[in-house]
Amino acid sequence: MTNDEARQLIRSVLHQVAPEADLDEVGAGETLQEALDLDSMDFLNFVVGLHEATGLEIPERDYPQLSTVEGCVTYLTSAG
Amino acid sequence: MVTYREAMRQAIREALTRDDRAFLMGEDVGRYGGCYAVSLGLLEEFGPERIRDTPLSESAFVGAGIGAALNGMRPIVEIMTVNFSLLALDQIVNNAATLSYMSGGQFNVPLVIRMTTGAGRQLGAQHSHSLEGWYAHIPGLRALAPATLEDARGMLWPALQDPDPVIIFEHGTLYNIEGELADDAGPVDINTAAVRRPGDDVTIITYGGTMRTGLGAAEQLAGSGVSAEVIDLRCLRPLDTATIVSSVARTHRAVIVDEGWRTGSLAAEVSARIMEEVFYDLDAPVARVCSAEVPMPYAKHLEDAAIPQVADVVAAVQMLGG
Amino acid sequence: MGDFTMPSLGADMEAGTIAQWLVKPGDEVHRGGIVAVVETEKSTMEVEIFESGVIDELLVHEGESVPVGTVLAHVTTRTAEAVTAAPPPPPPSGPLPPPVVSPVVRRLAERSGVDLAVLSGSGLGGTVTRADVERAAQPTGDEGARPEWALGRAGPRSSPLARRLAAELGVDLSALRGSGPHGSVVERDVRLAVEVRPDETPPAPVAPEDRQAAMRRAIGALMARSKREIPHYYLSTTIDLTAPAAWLEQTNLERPITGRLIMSVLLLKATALAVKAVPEMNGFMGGGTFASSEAVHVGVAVSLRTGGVIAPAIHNVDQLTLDELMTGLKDLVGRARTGVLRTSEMSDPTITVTNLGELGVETVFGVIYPPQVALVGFGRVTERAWARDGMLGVHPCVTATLSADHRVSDGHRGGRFLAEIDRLLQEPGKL
Amino acid sequence: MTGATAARGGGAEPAGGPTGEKDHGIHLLQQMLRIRRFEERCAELYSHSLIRGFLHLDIGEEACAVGVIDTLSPDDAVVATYREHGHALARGISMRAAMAELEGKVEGCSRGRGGSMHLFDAATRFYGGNAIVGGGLPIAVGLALADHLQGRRVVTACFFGDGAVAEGEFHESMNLAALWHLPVLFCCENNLYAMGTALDRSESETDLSLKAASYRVPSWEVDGMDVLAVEDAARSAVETVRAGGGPHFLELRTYRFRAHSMYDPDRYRDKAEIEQWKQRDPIPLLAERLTASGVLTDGDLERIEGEVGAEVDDAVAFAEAGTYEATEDLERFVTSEPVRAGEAS
Repeated sequence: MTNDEARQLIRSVLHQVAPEADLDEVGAGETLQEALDLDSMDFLNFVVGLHEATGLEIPERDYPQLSTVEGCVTYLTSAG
Repeated sequence: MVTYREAMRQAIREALTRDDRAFLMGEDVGRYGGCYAVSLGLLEEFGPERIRDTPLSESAFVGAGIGAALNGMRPIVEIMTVNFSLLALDQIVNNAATLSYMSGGQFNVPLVIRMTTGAGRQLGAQHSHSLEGWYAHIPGLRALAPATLEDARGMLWPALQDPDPVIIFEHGTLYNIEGELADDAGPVDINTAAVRRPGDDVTIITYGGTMRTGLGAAEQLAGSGVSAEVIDLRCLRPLDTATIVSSVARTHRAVIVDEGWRTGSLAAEVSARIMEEVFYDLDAPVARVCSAEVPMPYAKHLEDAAIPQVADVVAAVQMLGG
Repeated sequence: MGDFTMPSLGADMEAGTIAQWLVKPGDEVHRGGIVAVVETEKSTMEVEIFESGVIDELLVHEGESVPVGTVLAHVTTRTAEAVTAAPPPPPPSGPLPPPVVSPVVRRLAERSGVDLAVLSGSGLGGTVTRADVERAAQPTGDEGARPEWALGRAGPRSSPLARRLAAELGVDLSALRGSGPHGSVVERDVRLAVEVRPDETPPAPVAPEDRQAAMRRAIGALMARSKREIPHYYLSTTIDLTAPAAWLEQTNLERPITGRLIMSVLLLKATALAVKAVPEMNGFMGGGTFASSEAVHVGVAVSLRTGGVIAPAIHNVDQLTLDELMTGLKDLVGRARTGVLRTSEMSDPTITVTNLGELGVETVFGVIYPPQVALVGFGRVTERAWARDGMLGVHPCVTATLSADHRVSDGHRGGRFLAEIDRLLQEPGKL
Repeated sequence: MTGATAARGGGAEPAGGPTGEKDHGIHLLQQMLRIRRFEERCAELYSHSLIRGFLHLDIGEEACAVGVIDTLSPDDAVVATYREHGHALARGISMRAAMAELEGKVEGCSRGRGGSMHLFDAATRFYGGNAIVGGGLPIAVGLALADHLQGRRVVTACFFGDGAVAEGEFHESMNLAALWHLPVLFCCENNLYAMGTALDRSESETDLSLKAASYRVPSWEVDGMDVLAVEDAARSAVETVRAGGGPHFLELRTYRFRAHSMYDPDRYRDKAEIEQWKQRDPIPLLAERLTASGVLTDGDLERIEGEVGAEVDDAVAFAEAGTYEATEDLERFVTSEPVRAGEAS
């Protein structure tokens, strides 16, 4: 998966979880939870969305790696 | 098939057969067979001591009924119409209703008074009024309004068992209604109101002569998708408030159909109780369909206009829908 | 010695005037004899005496009016010996003696324009107190003195049921257009305001800004009512989440992503079970009395990204497994955010849990949703230095708060409730 | 002795049999004195506000109640009016129960629900205490109808005043009782005034016995101030009624010495008229007659006064020591209680 594909996937999953959220507003290094008002349920839904799109089993201990956009991109591209 | 009149006659026959203390008295109940032919044939069956023709002395023979009840008998006193009962009002209100209380519970008056009530037969202003509400106002009395064959057949016996005075109001238009009555039809409960037709959107509260009006309205309303519940009060005093308010709490709307005049009516009492008990469940003001505030006119079209009709009830329900 | 008093000749007679004395001192009188003529408002009556003896003294003059029971004459009965001195006459009914007032109170009265002579003192020995003067100084009849319910309140015409529902559901009636008789707001109008069904077009489409404004108004009205009517008290405790966090981690490890649980589920379940021990947290206040609820329907505060918060209920939380609860929560939050809620979810939570901590705060002091009587808040789960069994360690902790209605419970019971939540969380496997 | 009695209608002349036996004469005197002293005390208690409502005193008319009721048997029934203290006491209601009732106490014969105008007692078949003028007559007819239907040889004595004769219920009841031949003894205490309206100002025909006779009810005019005359007439009438002779009517000509009720200035009567009637006070009338015939001594009279005075004192003390019905029980007896001691019979 390329960086762009990863970014596109994140954007699309986030849109399902929080339609009002705008990925462009998230600054570099800012956590998704804080920037987009995601609670744990939203975050779980986000992880589920990534899983459904990629088939990746994302263990809980990896959640911290998904807290920023950059982290997500890295996680997705390196995983597959 | 039996008529309301025959059901009532069966009830009197049962009472006189089962209880030696019971007897019927009133104007023309014997040789004439009853003004409305309710007691036709009973004189021959039970003899003049137990089917007693009285002079036109409402006060005396109602009072005599009270005295006889005080002294071990179970009198059934018939008064031709509720209008004539006003000649006996002193005895009913000042004596029958008060003796138990005034005597500190030493005496009781197990008396049943039957009377015809209501309009619809072009009998004019002195034979057609619905004064049940007046009697329902009086502590110490029980007031019943049989609207069905079962109640005509079944209310008399428990009324006679009541240790205190009971008045049974028979609506004049009901005597000829006809229907099936089970062979084993017998005593019915005389404490509660009955749901005659279940429904969800509005409660139509009726009694006596207006019960069939309420059912007719419910039938029409069903055609336009409104599900109306019809309650028959049956017992006008004491009122079965629980049945009324539990229905209104569910339907959130109430229309009371009362052939009495609106001002100071039984309908007013029912309405007030609904406000008192389930105000916060009401989604619309309580509506009343009552008789026009006129002495009952003779001409058919005027009489029809004066008393609650199916169309009036339907219109009242539709008003509540907004 | 006997007294002849102004007789009561009927319940409606309060006073009588002696029109004429038919006897004079020294006259012999007999029981049943007529001794005076008394005039009342109704008539003039001859009155009899119930004593026999000699008239000693007439105490009331002809033409004088006195209340029933007043002694009119003394009678010396035949068996009586010496005439004893007549008792002193009753004090004349003139102006009352001046009230006892301290200088401080007198100044206060002058400043507030209160006439001390007309005050009756409530203090010791009839002393006029500061409170008496303040009470007298308080303007009567103006709106400030009237109870709130007696003040006219403008608003749309609405049925009693509509008003009750609106209050329960947090709907502002003034934002609604009535479809009932005479244009009144009726039940269906209120329900439509909170329930937007996806398969139904609402009768009057409302612009999003209007909806947001309406919701803000509704929340405002409900919360204002809550703060006005409910005497809140607040408690807070910190709960060590080591055990539930470890259990959650272990459990989720064995599960596919779609089957995983979140901490909120444990917190909700623990709260629902804790009310079994302290039932006065769960139920409704109505008509001045509290009715505790058998069922536990936990309202979950869900913040909407467009602004506002709603707290729909998950039903019978105490009876759901954690998985069922997770499914329910997921479903409910999703629907809350898209505006598709069932009316029952809106109308019948028996207690509410708010989880604001998810968004970063440590402690939540919530406002109770009327007619409920308690709200539990959970803050952010943070790692804190925590001493246990004499050992200091770093533990995940959460601050749990309780806002509760003082009309129903007090702090002691509230504390018990929070402790019960804590206890339940320490055994997550049993939740 | 009963020369003041005149018969009218179809009934037999009442027998003027001897009634002056020593004990019986004294018994009648004592009964009248009990009523007199009781009511004098009532007036006093009323002026002290211990008795309220309307208080109608029987003073002067005692011979009517005592003379008639003395001839009744325990199975017979009595229906009276709002001026019924005398009838209640003569019938056997205790002075204690009557006084307690007047003071509104639960120990009263109507549990404080009746008051002066509504004394009731099932044990002595005393059916009130009816305060609607004429209202008791139909009830008496009904009581008699029940006795007739059940084959009991029982008499119902119904008291009412001259005012009731103007009411429709008098005429309806007279007619019905005669029509059905019922065992009622109608006792009209004609004291000449319906409250403040003199008889000749309210009746076109002032001969009241004539009205009863017009319904074919045998009727007598009796001197209501002469207890022996009343008793003789009543005994004869009661015997005939009990034997199946149908209703009878006694017009007892009497006079009340006091006003209609306590708050009545008595403007409508001539003082001289009252004084004239007081000369015929039934109590001295009997006492003098008993003294003249050697039946009564001064010592006897003193003893009787003492006993009666003590009984009145005891009744007042009992009433004042009495208790009030709990207001929670306000609604008791509006209707019968589920478990009753038994039906009135």
